[in-house]
Amino acid sequence: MQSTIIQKLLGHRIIFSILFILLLTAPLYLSDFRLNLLGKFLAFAILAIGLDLLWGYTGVLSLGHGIFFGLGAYCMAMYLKLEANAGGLPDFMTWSGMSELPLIWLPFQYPIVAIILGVLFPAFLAFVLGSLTFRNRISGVYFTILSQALVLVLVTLFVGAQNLTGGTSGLTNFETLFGIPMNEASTQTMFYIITVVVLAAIFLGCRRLVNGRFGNVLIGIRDGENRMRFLGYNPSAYKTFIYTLSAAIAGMAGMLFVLQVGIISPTMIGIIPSIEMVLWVALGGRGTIIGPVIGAVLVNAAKTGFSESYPDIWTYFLGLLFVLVVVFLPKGLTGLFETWKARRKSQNVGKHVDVAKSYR
Amino acid sequence: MRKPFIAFVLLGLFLCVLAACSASENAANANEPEETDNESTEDTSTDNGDTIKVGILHSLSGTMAISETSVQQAELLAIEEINENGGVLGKQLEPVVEDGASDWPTFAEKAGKLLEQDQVAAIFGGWTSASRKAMLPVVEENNGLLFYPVQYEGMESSPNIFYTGAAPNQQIVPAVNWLLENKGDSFFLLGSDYVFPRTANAAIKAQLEAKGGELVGEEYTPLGHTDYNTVIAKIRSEQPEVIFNTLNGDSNVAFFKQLSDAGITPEDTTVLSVSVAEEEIKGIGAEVIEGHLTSWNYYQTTDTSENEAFVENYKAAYGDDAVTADPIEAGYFGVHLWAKAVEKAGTTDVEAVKEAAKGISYDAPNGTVTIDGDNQHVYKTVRIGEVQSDGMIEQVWQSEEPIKPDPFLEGYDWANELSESLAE
Amino acid sequence: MVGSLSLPYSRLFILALSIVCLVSIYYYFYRTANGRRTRAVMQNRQMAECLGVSTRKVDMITFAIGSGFAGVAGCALTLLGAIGPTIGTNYIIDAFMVVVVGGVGALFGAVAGAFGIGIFNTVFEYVTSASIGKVLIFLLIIAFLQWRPSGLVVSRSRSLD
Amino acid sequence: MSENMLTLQKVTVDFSGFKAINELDFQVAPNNVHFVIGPNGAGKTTLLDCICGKSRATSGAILLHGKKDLTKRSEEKIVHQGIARKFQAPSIFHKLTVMENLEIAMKQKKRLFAMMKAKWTKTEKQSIHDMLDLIDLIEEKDELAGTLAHGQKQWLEIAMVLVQEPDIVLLDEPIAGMSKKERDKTGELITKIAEDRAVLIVEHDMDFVKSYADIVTVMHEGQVLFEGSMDEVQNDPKVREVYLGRKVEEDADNTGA
Repeated sequence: MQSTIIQKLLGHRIIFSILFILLLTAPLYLSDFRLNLLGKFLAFAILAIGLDLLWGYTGVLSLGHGIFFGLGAYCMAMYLKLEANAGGLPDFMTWSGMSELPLIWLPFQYPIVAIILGVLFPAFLAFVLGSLTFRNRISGVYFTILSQALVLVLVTLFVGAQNLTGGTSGLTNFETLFGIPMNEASTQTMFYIITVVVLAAIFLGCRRLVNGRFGNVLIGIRDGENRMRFLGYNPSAYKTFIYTLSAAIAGMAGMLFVLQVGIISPTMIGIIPSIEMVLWVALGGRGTIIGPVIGAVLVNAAKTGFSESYPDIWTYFLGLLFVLVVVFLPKGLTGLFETWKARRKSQNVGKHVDVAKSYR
Repeated sequence: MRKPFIAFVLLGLFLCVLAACSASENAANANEPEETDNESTEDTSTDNGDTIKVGILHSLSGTMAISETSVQQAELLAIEEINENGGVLGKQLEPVVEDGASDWPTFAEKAGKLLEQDQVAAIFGGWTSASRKAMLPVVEENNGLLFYPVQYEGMESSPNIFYTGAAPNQQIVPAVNWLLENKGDSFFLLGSDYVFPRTANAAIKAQLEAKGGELVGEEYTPLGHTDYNTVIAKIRSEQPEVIFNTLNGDSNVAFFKQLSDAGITPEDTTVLSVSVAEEEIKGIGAEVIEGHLTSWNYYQTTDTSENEAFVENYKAAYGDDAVTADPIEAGYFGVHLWAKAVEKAGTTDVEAVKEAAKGISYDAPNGTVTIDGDNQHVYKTVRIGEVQSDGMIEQVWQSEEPIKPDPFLEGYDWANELSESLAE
Repeated sequence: MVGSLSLPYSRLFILALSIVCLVSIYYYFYRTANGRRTRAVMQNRQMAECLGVSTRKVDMITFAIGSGFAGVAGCALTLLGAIGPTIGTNYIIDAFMVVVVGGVGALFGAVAGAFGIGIFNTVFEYVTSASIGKVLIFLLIIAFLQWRPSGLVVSRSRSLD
Repeated sequence: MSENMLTLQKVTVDFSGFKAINELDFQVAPNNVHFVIGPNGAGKTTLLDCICGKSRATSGAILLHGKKDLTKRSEEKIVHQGIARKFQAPSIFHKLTVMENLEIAMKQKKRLFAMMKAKWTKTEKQSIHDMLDLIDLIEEKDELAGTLAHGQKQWLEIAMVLVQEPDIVLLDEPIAGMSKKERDKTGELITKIAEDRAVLIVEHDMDFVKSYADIVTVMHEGQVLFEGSMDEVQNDPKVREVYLGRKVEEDADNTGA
């Protein structure tokens, strides 16, 4: 029994290592353009892991993760924009009649500060919203709606405060990071490698977190929040923590997104992208860590693939795909794997019982 | 047993997608002569074979699809016309259509795909300023060409973009002057909350101040906003003579309906819109917007022989209900301008085409358009029009000659502050 | 037109339409057998099932009615503004917010919530701008939920989850 | 140690006008199996609810060891004070294995960061193992709890209550839906539990109460009607009138329907 567990772990480890190496060596066999796309998908995958931690494990459905993704992305983009303008005012500020750099932009002159804020800022917002709502036991559909309203409000604010955020156009036209030209193939490859490494780190970190006792507590909260209270847990604290963590992860994903795509705008963080993010997780299979990664990469690859092949009607294909998966694979793609595993196990158990009976 | 089966079909589907992706990948790689590091090899591939690839990049899905699809149609029509007349440099044009999906990062991604993977000779596309700004770094970095067909706020001049829509001095500035002379001098500015209205209004305010107009109110509503009661209440209390409307898209429908419901007629307060053309009027309903004004370079009723042919061809291709409008026309003649420049240059090489395009003219449906070599905008005639009950717009005034484009408003004293702060 | 208050006929019609809808939905929920079944399913699905209520049927009917009323609301909207394929997204959040404020499963709550949000929205919008107005409304709702986490009208139950 | 572990003083629970418990005075003594019986709607479950914090007392005080008032504390704080509750319907975690159910239930630091660092200790493993032995679920320890039989689920939940090592155990109808054999076993389990803690049980099954009760409280309309041994309860005229009288009526209703 013990040896099979070790084998299983080893098996997983080998599969993941192979995947990791495959991803890491992608620059060798993908064109720059495709590599860039893959890098973007992987950034989405990072976000999806965080979202699944929240939804799949803790049972809190957030339809507002676009905002955390966006905050991270904007933090990074603000620094990049300032560096591109070499200390001058970004162009949109001058149109909007600003004469000097607004206070809120000042910290973003320093890349390290920008990167740290890109994680802390979304985390802080999530912490505030989370503690205000979870402490009062606002949960389920109420929380989901609030999270979506948060998106609406912040996007409106981002669009409205054009002099600070660039409005609907968002922030784009970056040149350098730490003085290194961003658009060169070598820099982009580096960003890609960083994305893969961050993805791997977050993947392993989250796996570790959910595979232990802590993960069981999360599942307990998901399946019976009140029951957990009577076991002596404070689900609000756990939920707030996971919400904050997943917002921080989303922020990180946002930063990696901006580095590789070179633009962030409100369309990327609004209601529809936020719902799409949930779809990645649902499609990949929630309640696993690998599921959201698969979901995010596959959905986005399908989106790109369909829209390149059939620019006029690709949305129908994508919609059909979603419907098919929801109807036939309610547990997502990893659910398929689990059904298969369960069937195999039940067969094994069947044999086992037979043997036991024959001894009696 | 059924479910797993269907699941596997699904999986197969997914694998097909992946295969398709990698197949097109391989094909693209095969097209590339060598690694793309070598700049000089890059452009030659577009001249290879019997066709020249051009990219068409508009939103075919999402909120902008309604507007952008017709521009795409006009561009395809122009390509068809060129191909029927023997193509460019003896080669047929092959349009590569991509969907920007009303999402600006997608515009950047697809522009990259068109330039890097399909190696198109030029891209025709975009509608919103945001989409143009998203594509700008991509076309500059890949040294591509973008033809952008919509009127915009100015304050931009990329060496890799040709702007075939109106610059602010070819639409907004003359409209304000005309309104001051003919309709009154108290202005209410109403716009959607994004870059075009805000920038346009900044210029209008400077202009009003210089010309003795009076600003009685300024309101911005979020894109897609549909409840204008509070705004109309403000309008009612301020009693402006003119509302300068820079609302975009659906908001116009709500605004004009509610304005007419509130009993405010064009006689009381005239609304001049700069983002409402024939297509939008169809959606708003001519009865509620009848009598209000618009400012554009082109109307379907514009009286030129080129336009007669254009409207006829457009309707023949896309049905009798189809209407033409300014951005549609700008997209259409953009393709022709590019083709003319390529013929003149004798190659699709970007630098050569840009050089050849300087000062080039084309008899477009709105009259003769000429590319200004300095800023790659075009000389265009300005027209103020009044909406008729049949949804058409009848011209009430036009500039004597095509106006020189001035995206930074450098030729206007009152705009000095604006353009200077940008020059820094 | 009364003073500075103007009520176009289209708005009056919508007002009347919503009152009719409200009355009929009240009648359905509280005065008919089907409505009683629906409320039973809402309060205790399993128990209702045990008592012979076909929950599937109730689900179907309720969903149908809900969709129908959404359709009526859509018709009313044509009198006010633009109709396009994406029209739903503009209203979905507001609609959800009304339910959150009013309390799930409470007719009176929904009406009160709608009025509250509508009035505050208009006031905020008039005083500030449309964008800031939305932000203020959101903050107000968050604050409100601190005071009443389950909305205006709470339906109590003794079940654990 | 004759002092009561838990004292309720004039506790009222008001559900918007309906007083489920009305000025109730009630005590739980240590090392006792204390049954609460009474007709439906007497407030038995509400009594357990307001002790463990699920329902809030509108007025009155609930004192632990004569001093700490529980009425204002959150549910998890009450648990930390040593009060554990088993609910009427088994509410175990179906997606976790038997082992994992006990793992998250057992006494440990349950705060966020402590939990993140938590690792199995030898004593923990041993006590969980003992508990599995006690409830006879050793074989099933790696099965998902959702796959257990009803009786096993009940035991698992009792076990989850016990691994918290509480001073007071609240059980709500622990033998509902069990077979005769399972009932006997549960009874033994309860006797064993009560060796070093107080057990408060709400139960309808009179035979079961008779077999295992140290003390029985009869509730009626939110108040204590009578308290004493089962024999005394059975012979009390007030109880007979309220309880059996009601019962006769109910029987009549049943035959009528």
